[in-house]
Amino acid sequence: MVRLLRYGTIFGPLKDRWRYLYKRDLYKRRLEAGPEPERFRSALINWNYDAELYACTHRFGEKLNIESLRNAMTDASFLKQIVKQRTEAGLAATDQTTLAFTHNQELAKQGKQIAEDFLQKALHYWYPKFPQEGIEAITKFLLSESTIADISSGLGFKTLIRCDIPSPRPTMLTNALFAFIGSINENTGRSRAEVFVADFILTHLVGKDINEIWQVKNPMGLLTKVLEENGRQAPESRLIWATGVSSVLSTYVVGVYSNKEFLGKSAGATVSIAEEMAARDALRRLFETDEKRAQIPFDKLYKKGLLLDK
Amino acid sequence: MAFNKAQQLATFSRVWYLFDAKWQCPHMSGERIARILRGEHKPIYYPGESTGDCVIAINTRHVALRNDAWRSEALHIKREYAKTRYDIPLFKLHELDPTKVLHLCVLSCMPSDSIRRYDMARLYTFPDDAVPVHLIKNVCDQIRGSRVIPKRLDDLTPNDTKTFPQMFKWPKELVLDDLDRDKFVRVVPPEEIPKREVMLGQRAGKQNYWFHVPTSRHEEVKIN
Amino acid sequence: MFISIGKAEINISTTFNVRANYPVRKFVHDNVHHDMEVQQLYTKVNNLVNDKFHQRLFAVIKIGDEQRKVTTEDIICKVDEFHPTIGDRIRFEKVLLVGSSDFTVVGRPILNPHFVRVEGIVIEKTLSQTQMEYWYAPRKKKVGARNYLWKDPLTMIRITNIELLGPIPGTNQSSSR
Amino acid sequence: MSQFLRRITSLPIQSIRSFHSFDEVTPAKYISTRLKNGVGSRYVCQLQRLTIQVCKEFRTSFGTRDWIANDLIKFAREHPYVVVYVQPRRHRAPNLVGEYLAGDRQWIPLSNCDREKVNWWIHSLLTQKGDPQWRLLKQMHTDSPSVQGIWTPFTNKPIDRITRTYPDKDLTEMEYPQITATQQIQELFEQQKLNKTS
Repeated sequence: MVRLLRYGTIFGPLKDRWRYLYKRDLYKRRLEAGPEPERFRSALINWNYDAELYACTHRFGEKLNIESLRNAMTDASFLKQIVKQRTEAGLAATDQTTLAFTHNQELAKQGKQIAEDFLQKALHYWYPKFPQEGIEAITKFLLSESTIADISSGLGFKTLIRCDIPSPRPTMLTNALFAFIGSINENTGRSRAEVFVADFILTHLVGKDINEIWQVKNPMGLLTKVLEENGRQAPESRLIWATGVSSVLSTYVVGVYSNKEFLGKSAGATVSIAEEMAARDALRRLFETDEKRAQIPFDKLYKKGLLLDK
Repeated sequence: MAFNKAQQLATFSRVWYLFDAKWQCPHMSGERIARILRGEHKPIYYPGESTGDCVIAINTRHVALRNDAWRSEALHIKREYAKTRYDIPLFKLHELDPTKVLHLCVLSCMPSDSIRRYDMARLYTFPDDAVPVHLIKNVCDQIRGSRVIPKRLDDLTPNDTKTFPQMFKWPKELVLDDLDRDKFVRVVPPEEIPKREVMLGQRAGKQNYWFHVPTSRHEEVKIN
Repeated sequence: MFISIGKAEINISTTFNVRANYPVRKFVHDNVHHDMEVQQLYTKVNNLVNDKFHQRLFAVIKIGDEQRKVTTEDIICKVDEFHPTIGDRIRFEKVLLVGSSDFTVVGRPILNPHFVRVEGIVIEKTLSQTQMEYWYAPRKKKVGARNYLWKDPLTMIRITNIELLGPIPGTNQSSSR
Repeated sequence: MSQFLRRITSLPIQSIRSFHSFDEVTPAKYISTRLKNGVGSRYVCQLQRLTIQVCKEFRTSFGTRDWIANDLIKFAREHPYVVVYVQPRRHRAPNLVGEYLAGDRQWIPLSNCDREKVNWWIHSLLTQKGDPQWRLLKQMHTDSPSVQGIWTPFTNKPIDRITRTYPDKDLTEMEYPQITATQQIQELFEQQKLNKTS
């Protein structure tokens, strides 16, 4: 099979000169004009907001009525925009008719409160030995704006939220998700809302390590404090292994013991790093949050009936 | 530092071994050292990756070879140019460089691919116990020998020979060798010792000892 | 059956280690079933089994004649045809091995379904990348070379649950006797 | 609808030139899901919107027209979580655009596909995550790779190594020395003595 050698460009093999020049010109114009301005998804033809909301109610298996979902999805900036448009259109502020829908601030507050309580309860139930500051740090991380913004954009709220700019800002995304939780709470009840939080916010911890989310500044100090509370002696660190001490790839394995009982060990490039990591490992084993810990039973939290009574 | 980083450091750490080659067979210990240098003793071994460990071999001067391997085995260096074809017997090589014998054994046990050079660079051989301090500090484990260290005859105490059980009785009329050979020793005058004629050409590499060293075939070495 | 506790391995079916040409110390002497020490082992392992909260279990599963080591919350990919669609929950029958950080139970060849339950849910069914196979037959006039393109259907399954439903089979009878 | 085996796929624009056959160089990814899908108690279908552009007259969209006439209602009722838009475009080729929750879009031309194949493509969009056609670097994905602890060179080593000073005397012998001939003879001798005395 003889293949002709032809000139080629990113547009494919060069067949006609005029076509190549035409395409090159188009390409240059495009670069001058710059990227297309961002547009609202609702500006396109194939867009029907009611159908989208209807689908959204069915997507997560929550039975919501469309109106509450519409409220959850409208942002304060959207209302401001409407009022501004009306004043420009000459309507006085007084006789502007009240809108059928309201913005989602209150629902967001409700939702955030529900999520916070539930997360504290769930984490405290599954990691009883974990200190309170750690649980607060984890809930703060889970309810932080960036995490919640990722979650809500992953749930498809990016196009559903009604706001003044095409792509909603993280604050709008977080308000929308919390408002969604609030609307679930209104429609079907708190337990259903908590199951939603468990399924989408708590599962964010799946790939993450609890002990790294809660950054402990001085692990050895915390370890001594914890051991005193348990009535054990202060921790001592011993060198268990040292290979290649004078070489570049040096490895020290340091173990932490209290009264000759093993607490934890870890490796490090230098003795100080190894000791610090050993202290963290000891903390991890004391709080029982290391790898061999079972995973959080996201769907069985209620079946175990442990959260209801609290 | 994250837990998984500490775990990775521990898993891929380079362990330093010490090997006491006194009385050990270089071939058998060479296999073990080659395996450790390549890292095949680790479950995380992967041919592309260099997961090998470092080995410090000491006392290579006191390596033990089987039978008359010192005399009969030789290091064959074949080069295309003339006069560089050498057959150095191991005892001569040992005089030149006491660490070379073990080094060559490990080299032969390694598969001859491109990373062999780098794996061999992780082998440190020392003729005696004298090891630099910064190397002996790195050591964290020791490779065990591959053979039972025999007891030399002159180490035997008379008590051992007495307590050793008598297997059978010598017949009465047996005569042990009672010939006193020192009487028949004759000091060879220097002029009688055959001089080494300088031979060029094909024999040059082979003819450098006054006794015949059949490197290829196994023959009795005639020492006069 | 072979139960290994941490470092000490109890080889119930004692076999002489053929490979080692030196006398291997027997870990467990022959009439082992009713010995007191092994009873404690059985009870200890069964207690570990009941303690569901703190033990992350892992299992070795055979799916589409491939064996996979799975824990909960991890995703395995089955290559060829797989009937269940997205959202279907599956229970894996061929479980070869179950274990946690303290014990490992090895089935010969598979474990009793009443003892172990491994469940998963189908997350995604996609097509793999376009794979090409090049075929060349010399001295053929019409078609000497052929490119054969295809895409395999892939199924992603997330393991949702690994549970031990009862004490280890074979250990409770001997303790009750 | 179950996805039966489709090994030979006549991809609409599958020309050899566009196919990149060097395995190492093709773009590859690890397995991942959106938002830990499937971990909690529910599974969220990732397809949000489905737009079908069809021409009422042209022969190329005959399959698409059949599908819309016969299967569209059943499909919409079965999957209420997917919004389906049908766009009649005069004298244009039929297309299928799937928009996913995370914002990805997938475009599949349906020209000359019959009703069964259109149905197959729609269900392949339905069950996808949004970005197919990646080479998988690994066939599985785990967040907790090891439960019993990852091997380190120190796991199976006795702990007293750090206390020893090297070169160590008792570490030079063989671990399981074979019984030499002299030891066997001495053992036989002791046994003989024992038998004689007992």
